[in-house]
Amino acid sequence: MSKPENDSLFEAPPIGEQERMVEAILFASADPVSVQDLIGRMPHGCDPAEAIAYLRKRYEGRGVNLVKIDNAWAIRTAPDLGFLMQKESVETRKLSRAAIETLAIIAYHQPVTRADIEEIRGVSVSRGTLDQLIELEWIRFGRRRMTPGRPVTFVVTATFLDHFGLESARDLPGLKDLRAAGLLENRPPPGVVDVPDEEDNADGNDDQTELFEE
Amino acid sequence: MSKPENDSLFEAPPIGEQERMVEAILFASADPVSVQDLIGRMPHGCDPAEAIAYLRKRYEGRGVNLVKIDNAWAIRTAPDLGFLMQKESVETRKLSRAAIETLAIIAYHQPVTRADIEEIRGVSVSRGTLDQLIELEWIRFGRRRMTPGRPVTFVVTATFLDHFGLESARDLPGLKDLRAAGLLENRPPPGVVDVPDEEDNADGNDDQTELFEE
Amino acid sequence: MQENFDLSDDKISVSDRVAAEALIVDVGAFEGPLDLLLTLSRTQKVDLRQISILALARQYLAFVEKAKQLRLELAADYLVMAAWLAFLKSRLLLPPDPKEEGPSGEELAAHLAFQLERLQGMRNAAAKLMARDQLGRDFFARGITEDVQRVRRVTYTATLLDLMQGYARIRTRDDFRPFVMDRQHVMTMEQALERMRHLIGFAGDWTDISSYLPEGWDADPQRRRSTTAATFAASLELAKEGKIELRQGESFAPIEIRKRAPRDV
Repeated sequence: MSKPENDSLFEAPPIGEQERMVEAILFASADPVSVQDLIGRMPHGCDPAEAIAYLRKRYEGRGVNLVKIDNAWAIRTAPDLGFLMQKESVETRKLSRAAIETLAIIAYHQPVTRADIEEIRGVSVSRGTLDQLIELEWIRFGRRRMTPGRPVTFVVTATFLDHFGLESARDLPGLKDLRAAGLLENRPPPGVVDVPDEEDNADGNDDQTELFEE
Repeated sequence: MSKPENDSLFEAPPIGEQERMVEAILFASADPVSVQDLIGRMPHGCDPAEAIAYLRKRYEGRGVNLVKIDNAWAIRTAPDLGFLMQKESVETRKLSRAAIETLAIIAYHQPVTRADIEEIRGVSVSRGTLDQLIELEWIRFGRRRMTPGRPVTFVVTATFLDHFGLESARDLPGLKDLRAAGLLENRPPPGVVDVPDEEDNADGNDDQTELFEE
Repeated sequence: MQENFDLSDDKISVSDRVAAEALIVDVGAFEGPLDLLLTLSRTQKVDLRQISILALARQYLAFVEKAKQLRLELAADYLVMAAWLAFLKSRLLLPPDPKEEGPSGEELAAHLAFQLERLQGMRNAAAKLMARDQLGRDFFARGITEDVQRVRRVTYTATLLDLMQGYARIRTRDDFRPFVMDRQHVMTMEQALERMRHLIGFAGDWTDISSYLPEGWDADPQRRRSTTAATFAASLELAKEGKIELRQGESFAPIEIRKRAPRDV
């Protein structure tokens, strides 16, 4: 059996060793690390996903836990021990009621346009509100909606998920109930013709025309 | 039986629980923590020294270890895994203003020639700026423009879209969006048409042709 | 909703009226008419899905009426909502006119009920969200992030915000871009000066300044004017430096220059 010259000259390290590596990398970083990043940093042939599964089990019930955020992993202290951490906690800027509601609307209805937010809250969105949420890196611009005017949309970020300990936007509290109650539907006022989002129908040519008309 | 007012009303938590507490505190602290500090932060009656002994044993041979520094304790990467930490030390610097503006012009106007960029920015574009953006893999050469001299054009890459969390260059917000989000202070003088939201269509067609030729 | 249609104004209890009036003091605290309607709806003490929109419309109209009596300035959107609710009220009370176009009173009322329920739903969701354990408050990230090895690979980064602001900067600068002259048809004094410094060395005697004008610049009037002015200004500059002398026989006579002997300097 001939051995190639590159990394694969060496076998991937045993899974136990891979687990140690993932452990070291996740401990060293304050931000979530994606599986892709792990693959890039670990020796050739490693399977971080499997190592993560073991490691997650190992930290179950411990003082720190492995948590998943989007497609990335991080180690976070167990929430029940927060009372020990006053020393570590950073005073976060108090968000206004408008900002909190706007954030919730974006999270539960995303992607949403500014007009959607105003329709739901019944008031206009003040300049500073979106600005503040963008600055916190909790929301970002999503793709434009394919309706007249091509309005930009807003979506929540991985930083938002990390902050609220959510694995994905699907895990938002009460999401199912809201959906079941039909409260997340885009229901136009009676007598107004709903303009459907043509997103899926738009073919490549249209997209490009739109791109350059901007 | 009279109840004392302080914590000693409660028994000290079981040692396993104390171990969790020490683990969480050492994990979250920015500096090594002394036993004295631990006693101060944990519930009355705890014996952090004992918990540390257990915890240290638990981390033996793991990817991170409990280490004593002076008289204090910290969790540190196992010495043999230091090689995994290279990525942590990559230094990121903000892109220069010239580079950001150049990149923005390419993103909003692609495909553009160097002369186009200079025309829009009003100053010459240094070779280094374009080289830097190419090296970052944020821009690449597009096809040559069918004008005298057949100048080479620049376009943004998939890496660029990925970095900025965009699905397509069309998702770049326009000036109106920026202003609406409060991200843009200066307003154009009255009577001046808001610029990039609806760029003239004639240009759009030209650009589009070139895009399709790629 | 049918059972509510026979409610007349006096069926709203006194306590509800008092409650509604108390709201007026706080009018500034509401985030618009929808917020106020939601607050008013609480006095009905029912599930939002069973709410009587007719009763709610009356409560709101009573609120606006009271505000008027107290001479409170209500923002325009409150008055728009009042007008709309008055219209809705009439639609709900009158039997439907089959000839009438547009959505029925029930449809409009149902939509308003939906809006209220949705706003309440989002408020509940917001409260649940904020009640969650939060990073940096209830659970924590690593305190010591390690960067043991100093591999100084420099990479550059920028945010979307940087990019957009950079672009906005350029585009808004366009709006204010100062008048830029067409360089092709303009000779600057510096250019003329440069040219004359070379030529003056060969000029021993008085020479008409116009002979210093560069070739090819005299055909186009715009270029001729520019180069004449530049050459004249450059001559003055050279005279000031003591390099040349200037003379003019009379008004509108040719201006002549000659090199000044070095010993005179």
